[in-house]
Amino acid sequence: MSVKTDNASRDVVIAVCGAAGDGSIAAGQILNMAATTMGYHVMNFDSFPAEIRGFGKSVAHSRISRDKALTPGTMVNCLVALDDPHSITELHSLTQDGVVIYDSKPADYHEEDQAVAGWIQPGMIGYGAPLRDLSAQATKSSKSRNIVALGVISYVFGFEPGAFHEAIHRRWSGKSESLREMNVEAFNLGYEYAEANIDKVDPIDFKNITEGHVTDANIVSGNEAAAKACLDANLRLYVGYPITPATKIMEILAKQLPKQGGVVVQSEDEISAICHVIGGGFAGKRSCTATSGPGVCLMTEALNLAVMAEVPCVLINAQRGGPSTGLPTKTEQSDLNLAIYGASGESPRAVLAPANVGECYQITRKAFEVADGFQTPVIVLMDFFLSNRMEDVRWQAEDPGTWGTYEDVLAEPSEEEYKRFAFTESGISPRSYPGMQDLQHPITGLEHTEDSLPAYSGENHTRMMAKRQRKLDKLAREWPGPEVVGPEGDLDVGIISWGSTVGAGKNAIKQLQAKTDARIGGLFPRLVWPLQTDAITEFAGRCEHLVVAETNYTGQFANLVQQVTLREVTRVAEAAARPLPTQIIVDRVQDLL
Amino acid sequence: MSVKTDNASRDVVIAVCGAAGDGSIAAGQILNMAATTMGYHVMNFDSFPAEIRGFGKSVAHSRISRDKALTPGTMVNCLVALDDPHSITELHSLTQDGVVIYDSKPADYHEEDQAVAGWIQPGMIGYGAPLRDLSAQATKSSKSRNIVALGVISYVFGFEPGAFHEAIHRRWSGKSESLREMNVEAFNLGYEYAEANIDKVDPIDFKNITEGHVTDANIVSGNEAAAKACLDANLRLYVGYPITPATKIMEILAKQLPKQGGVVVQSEDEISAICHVIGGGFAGKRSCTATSGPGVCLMTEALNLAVMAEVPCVLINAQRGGPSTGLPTKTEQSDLNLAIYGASGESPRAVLAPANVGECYQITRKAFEVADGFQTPVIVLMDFFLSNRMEDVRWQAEDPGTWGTYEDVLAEPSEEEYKRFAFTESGISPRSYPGMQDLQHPITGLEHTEDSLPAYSGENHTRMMAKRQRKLDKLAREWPGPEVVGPEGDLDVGIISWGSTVGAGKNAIKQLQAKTDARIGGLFPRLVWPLQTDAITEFAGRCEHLVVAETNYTGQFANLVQQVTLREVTRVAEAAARPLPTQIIVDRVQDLL
Amino acid sequence: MSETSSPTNEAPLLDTGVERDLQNVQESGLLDYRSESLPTWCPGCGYYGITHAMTEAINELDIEPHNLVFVSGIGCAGRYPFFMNAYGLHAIHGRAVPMGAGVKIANPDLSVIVVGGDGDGLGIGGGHLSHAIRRNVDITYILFDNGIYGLTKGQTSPTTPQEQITGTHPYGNPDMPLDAVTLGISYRASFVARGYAGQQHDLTPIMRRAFAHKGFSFVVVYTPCVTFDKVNITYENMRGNWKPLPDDYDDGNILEAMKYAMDDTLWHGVFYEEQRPTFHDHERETAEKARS
Amino acid sequence: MSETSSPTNEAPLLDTGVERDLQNVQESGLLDYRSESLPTWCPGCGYYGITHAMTEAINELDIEPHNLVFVSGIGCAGRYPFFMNAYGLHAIHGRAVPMGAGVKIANPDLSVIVVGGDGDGLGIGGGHLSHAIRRNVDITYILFDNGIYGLTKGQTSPTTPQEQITGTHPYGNPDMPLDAVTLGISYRASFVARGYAGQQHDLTPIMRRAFAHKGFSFVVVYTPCVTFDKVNITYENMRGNWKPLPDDYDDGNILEAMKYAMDDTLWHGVFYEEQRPTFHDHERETAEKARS
Ligand SMILES: Cc1ncc(C[n+]2csc(CCOP(=O)(O)OP(=O)(O)O)c2C)c(N)n1
Ligand SMILES: Cc1ncc(C[n+]2csc(CCOP(=O)(O)OP(=O)(O)O)c2C)c(N)n1
Ligand code: SF4
Ligand code: SF4
Ligand SMILES: [Mg+2]
Ligand SMILES: [Mg+2]
Repeated sequence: MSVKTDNASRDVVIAVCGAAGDGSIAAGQILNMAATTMGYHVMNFDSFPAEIRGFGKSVAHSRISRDKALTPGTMVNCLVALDDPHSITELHSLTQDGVVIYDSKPADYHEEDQAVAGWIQPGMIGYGAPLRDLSAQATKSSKSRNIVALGVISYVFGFEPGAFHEAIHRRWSGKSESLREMNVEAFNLGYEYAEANIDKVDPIDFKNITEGHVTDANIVSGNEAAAKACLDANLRLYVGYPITPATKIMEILAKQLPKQGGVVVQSEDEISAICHVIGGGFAGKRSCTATSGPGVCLMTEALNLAVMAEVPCVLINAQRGGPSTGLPTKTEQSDLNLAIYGASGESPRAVLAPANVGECYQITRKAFEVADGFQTPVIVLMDFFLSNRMEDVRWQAEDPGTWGTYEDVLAEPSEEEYKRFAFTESGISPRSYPGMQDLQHPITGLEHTEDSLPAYSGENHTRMMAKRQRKLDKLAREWPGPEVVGPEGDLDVGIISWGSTVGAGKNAIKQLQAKTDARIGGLFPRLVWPLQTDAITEFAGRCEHLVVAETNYTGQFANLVQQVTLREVTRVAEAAARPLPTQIIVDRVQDLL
Repeated sequence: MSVKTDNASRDVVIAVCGAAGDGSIAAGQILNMAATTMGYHVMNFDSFPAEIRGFGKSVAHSRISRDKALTPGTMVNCLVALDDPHSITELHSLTQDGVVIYDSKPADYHEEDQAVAGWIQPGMIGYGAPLRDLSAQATKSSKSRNIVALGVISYVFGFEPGAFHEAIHRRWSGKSESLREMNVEAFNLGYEYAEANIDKVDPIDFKNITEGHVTDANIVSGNEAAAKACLDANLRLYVGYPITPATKIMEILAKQLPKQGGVVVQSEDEISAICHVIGGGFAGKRSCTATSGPGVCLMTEALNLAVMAEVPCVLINAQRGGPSTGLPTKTEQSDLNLAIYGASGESPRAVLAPANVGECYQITRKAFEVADGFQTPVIVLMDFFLSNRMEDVRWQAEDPGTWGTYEDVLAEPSEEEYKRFAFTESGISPRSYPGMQDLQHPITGLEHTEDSLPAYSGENHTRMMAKRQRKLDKLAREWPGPEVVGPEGDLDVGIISWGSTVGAGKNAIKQLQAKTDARIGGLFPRLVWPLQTDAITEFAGRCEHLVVAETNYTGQFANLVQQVTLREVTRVAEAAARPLPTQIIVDRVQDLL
Repeated sequence: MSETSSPTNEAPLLDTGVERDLQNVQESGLLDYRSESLPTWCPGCGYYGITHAMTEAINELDIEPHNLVFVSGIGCAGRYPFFMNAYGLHAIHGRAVPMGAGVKIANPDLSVIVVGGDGDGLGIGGGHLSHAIRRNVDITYILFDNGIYGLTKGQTSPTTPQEQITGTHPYGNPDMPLDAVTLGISYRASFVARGYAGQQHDLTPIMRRAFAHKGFSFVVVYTPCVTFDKVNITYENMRGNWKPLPDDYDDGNILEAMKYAMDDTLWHGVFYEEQRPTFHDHERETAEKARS
Repeated sequence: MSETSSPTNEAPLLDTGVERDLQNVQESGLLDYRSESLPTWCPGCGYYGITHAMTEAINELDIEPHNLVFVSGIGCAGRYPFFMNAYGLHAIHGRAVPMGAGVKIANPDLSVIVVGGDGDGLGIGGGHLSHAIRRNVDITYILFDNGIYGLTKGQTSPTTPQEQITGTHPYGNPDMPLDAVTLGISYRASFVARGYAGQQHDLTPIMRRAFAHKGFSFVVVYTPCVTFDKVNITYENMRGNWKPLPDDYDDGNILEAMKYAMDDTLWHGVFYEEQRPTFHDHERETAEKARS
């Protein structure tokens, strides 16, 4: 049963499509769990309607692969149709010889041309099963036809049924035993029907690829990973205000943080949230908030105080489509400018951008260290795509040590006059906070002297500006250089991308390397501010063409690259309410070659 | 008395220095008025202590010139010492052969080495007069010694006493006749003393340079000019919250706007202010607010709504030193990034920067037209230096037509379906507002369709982003190109500056042209966003070296120039709590030559 | 209606009745103030009831749609302007009141009705209310109080009772709730009322008085969020603790108003009404002084 | 003390007495809580009196300077932390209360005193007060109510009386003022008091009780701004209309509290005190539930 097998499928995308309420998301979750148990990696990005009440389309989209996938993929190898009309509109994304699993006895109310079976064309493979009937047989309702469909999948694609049984039990672990059993029954009926009736003609074949069940994998979203990072970083104070797509982070922490002595406060607005967090940071406790664009706007004034008064704190921005209220349920990487420049006056802060779910954990954890070590606010730029997509994450492998280590410089109680903002070479002055004896001082958003009294002289201001900047320069030096991939030496094309688009950037390189002889490489920073200028310039120097790919309209990172490299860059920037498809990068690079 | 005379002084800086309460500012005001009456231009920038109670130094600093001055100047031709210890610290700014007017019988409590007379060295010219005594003689108090000093000045520099008498009456027009008379008497005593006792050896000589008194000049600050622009633009609604250095604009409008039917509201905070203003703009009425950096931070979220929902409105940002509460009474041009990029998502808006007090009027007036014409928020970037410096302005010459004219595109009541956000070539869709019949529609900060319903499709989002951007592209095309000065053809050095630093930039060109054979030119935009890229690139193409001068730490405009020209620029950027001195630019350019 | 959906939050597939609803409205001749857009609220949501009552009350006024402006915040309640045939400003979260005040002050000829949720109005927007009230800007503000954050899927709001379990308070809400009516009175609003979405025959007349009032009128409407609140403002619970103000109640006595507002019983009706100069009246005076 | 100065606003050259003041403090042995920085307030400013009363009251508590945190907003009042020997957070305008709450929640062992002006606390910061109060975070908030914006040189504040002429209302303030005590009660603060800077023998004991109170204690102190208010809260005017709450006053009756707060007479003393679980108490409960 648990033999490592070499001819198992390497990379398959299965989409479960239904109307809201059809259970496509739940089916996807169970599928993901089962696949992980068998040793596969999964990456999952669902799309669902924006309205609660919505009759909209819900699609669970799981990529199941032997090597960790870089993107959820845009093409689908197998479409499971729980709702026929909606599924018809998904057929266009089927690969050549893609499989459609459909209800061979759909509900009577379907018009003739609304049955997906009628739309299956040459180049597609259709497997029908009476999903509704079997569901009714198992649970007396049509509601479990999603689980029946999983049974069909399990048989046809060679998934181990035991892994599904387990997953069904896990998925409804909070519910009654009889509910779980009924669902197992629905699954089995699907499996058995398929075994008896379906002639397999597709090549998809899953086999256990590890010995024994995998138990160290968790399928988590970026939001869940970030929340866990907060927990593991020993967060003391989380204060937040609900906003899509960041709310989940708060909801998880509300459950978990009190268990380890931390506190979660729901504040009256984002201004109050960041102010509480700054209060907590000043008090010497790790403090954090998470929000999205509109909330960040409201936080800019207070964040500026944290820069000026050198208070450590962490702000997670789960970006969404903008401007203004924008597209709350769509992904976009358009708050980079705001993160860097959203301040009156000049206000150096650190901006980190994780590239996948695992890094949502690693980088968020690291953010707390950077905040402490450099006495500065740190912004973590996630986005809807990262917040909500799910990946299998093996925590023990997620070593945040990868991103350097940073020292928290505290003052020693001393007889001498303590200067909270003493000028130092690194720009970092030993910090003290309430509770530390004999080191009392005020902090302020006014420009101030070394011993933190308001001061308006040009000379002092210039020195303090330089001091604050030096801290960030140090971070740029100490943070590991940006990830660079591809051959050494000269490159025909260099691809730069950041945050949630790193996956597409790397994917494009892979595909291009497979397709062409061209020398293609890439540079992928996680520290997006301050810029690691030397590394970027050096890389640019090796490239004939420089491509910057990101999910926004104006090419915000491209602008920065252009500014420091003094080179025209090719922008692959779109704000099209979706993750940037690899293909768009590939096409653009091929135009350049 | 009013003969036009050709050998009168061309350009003289007079500084009146005292402790707070010594009346140096009042003396400066009277001096300015008198000089204007005689036909001169004045530019005045006072420095005074930051604390009300302050014992600090107050310096009135007046540049009096035949041609309009570009900067207040950093060197002083004549220092009037109302307080000896403070004045000693000002002597360093005296020009060669500069004049010091001092109290020949200073208060007894002065230590020997605290008398300014003791510090007058070769290369300085000292004129003493018993200011205190004469003051006591005229007004029974030492308080009018500032006016006595003006009498001395008047005689020594050949100012027409009548112009001073008039100015004294104007200055205290609200006070009693006897107070005015006592001051005239103080003035006369000073004049007569000087006539009888002082041997003039300096070359400064003022004569009337126009026939008859000048009556069309007003000596106004940038704040006053901006407020007048609002009045002349027929502002309907001003909503503001006090903040240095913008408060004055509100205080003036509170007095004047109700006279012409407009309304001023003091809101509870800046968020409320901008929201009222957006409400007013949506209602089809000209609406405006003014604030400074911290207030702008608070306005970013709502401003973003105005961009998304295409609501006209005007925001004046009187910048001050930052970040955070920063240096409230010091000048800095450090909110450019915030003005352009201070938004979640991508949020094209117009940013205008006047270069002098006259332009605070012209550009602010124009801002309302641009807001209406492009259905967008417009930010006017002033700063402490512009807000508080005073210049003589002749309103009839201040024709805002210089900056183009823009059409307000309104919808016609019609039977057809009205689409508020119809896609058009220019990006501008005919607007309607409450009160216009049959054109009802909702507006929203959500991404929306042409007929303003929420929409989250990538295609619609992309088209709307493009539409909003097109409006700004059109503005960049239609706004007059940036001012370009200097010889045609290739240049050794091109100097770019913006806002309140334009004066220093132009001044540097003048001085360099006088000093060297090098070909020096300059480019001075007033529209700082969107960038007029073609003009900048064209200019850069002519320059061997490109220098960007501005009053901030990181070189914010320099970054933009570098980004679009792909050229290394030389930054002359300082955040030193003062206007950028011309000399710093000149020195830097000379290094390059 | 939801700003987001998470995989674990699946909505039931139910008949919402909105089409029927719109048809009823059309037949009733109230369409002047209802746009062709169908409300996207959950079936059973109290907001349908409020919409009915408001439409009825507006219909009796003599306002042309182009002189009527609805201004809203963000939240399920915030969608209101899309469903009405009038000018509409769907603003940002918490700022409906100052935006609406701006509309009215800029053009006093318009009728301005502001709507928004409890989170919008008392949470993020809570700082604006007292000030619009003390300026007595002549607008009507209808607070849709469902004791929950609806659009973001069920977090604690400033009016959620203590101990209630929500998304952000899985162990129970520790914070004492605010009562909007008490606040309205302590800010000295010139008109303060409380109504209930489930009781239209009471709500419509309250709306009517609110619209007619010169000055800031503040109407707090209790309304069930059937999707995210199963324990507090449910149709069921509201049957018990909900009483009209006594017949001899004096709505001109502010201390009386405060007493009833703070009472454990949920009284409804008009708590307080007072005629005092509006912002616009003051403005006229200021203009006169300025001109003389 | 001023954020700006304009050429037309010249300050008189007066003896401010601060050096003497600091000397007195030093001699009195109160220096533990006074830093070496001299206050920069105008001579005669009520803030000196408040500082005395607070220093006296703090001295009686057994708090070490390094466990004491002053948090302030922006305004003349906001400078307070610079003059004290303790940790200090001179925050941004209007945000002292949430910053102070953050300090306390993060480290409940600290004693946190928040100070700020009327503009800071009821204008720009007005949205935070009700929420800190309903969470009953165990901090003391001293509102320096001078009825004016001092630092920005004399504009209308939310407590400026109607008709008063100020920089932003040259024809008289049209807006009805707020009363901070009424707000504190309507938000149900567990401790609400009103004191006067000119009357230290009353103020010190109020401060003492406020500091001792477990939960959010809210103290509103009337204080003359001698530079920008010549007509309202002047030492002169305060002599008349200022009365201690009656001897038989019951500070546990919230409706009574409201009545006295809303009265035309300016009553002073502790209006309301109630012992109820603090935020921290709730937090402990939450943690227990979470762990079990
Ligand atoms: C600045 C900002 N913060 C947060 C949000 C997310 N958000 C949208 S609606 C809402 C709360 C809705 O609750 P309520 O105001 O009670 O309205 P309801 O949905 O219950 O009608 C929140 C937190 C936002 N849109 N903008
Ligand atoms: C966001 C922001 N807006 C405005 C200001 C300017 N400002 C500083 S203090 C102040 C008001 C001060 O009044 P108050 O709070 O009553 O304190 P007081 O000076 O009277 O003690 C204002 C408007 C600021 N610093 N920040
Ligand atoms: S308030 Fe509740 S019931 Fe009403 S639409 Fe929103 S989520 Fe649905
Ligand atoms: S509150 Fe008034 S009196 Fe006190 S320091 Fe400020 S301006 Fe001076
Ligand atoms: Mg609600
Ligand atoms: Mg005040």
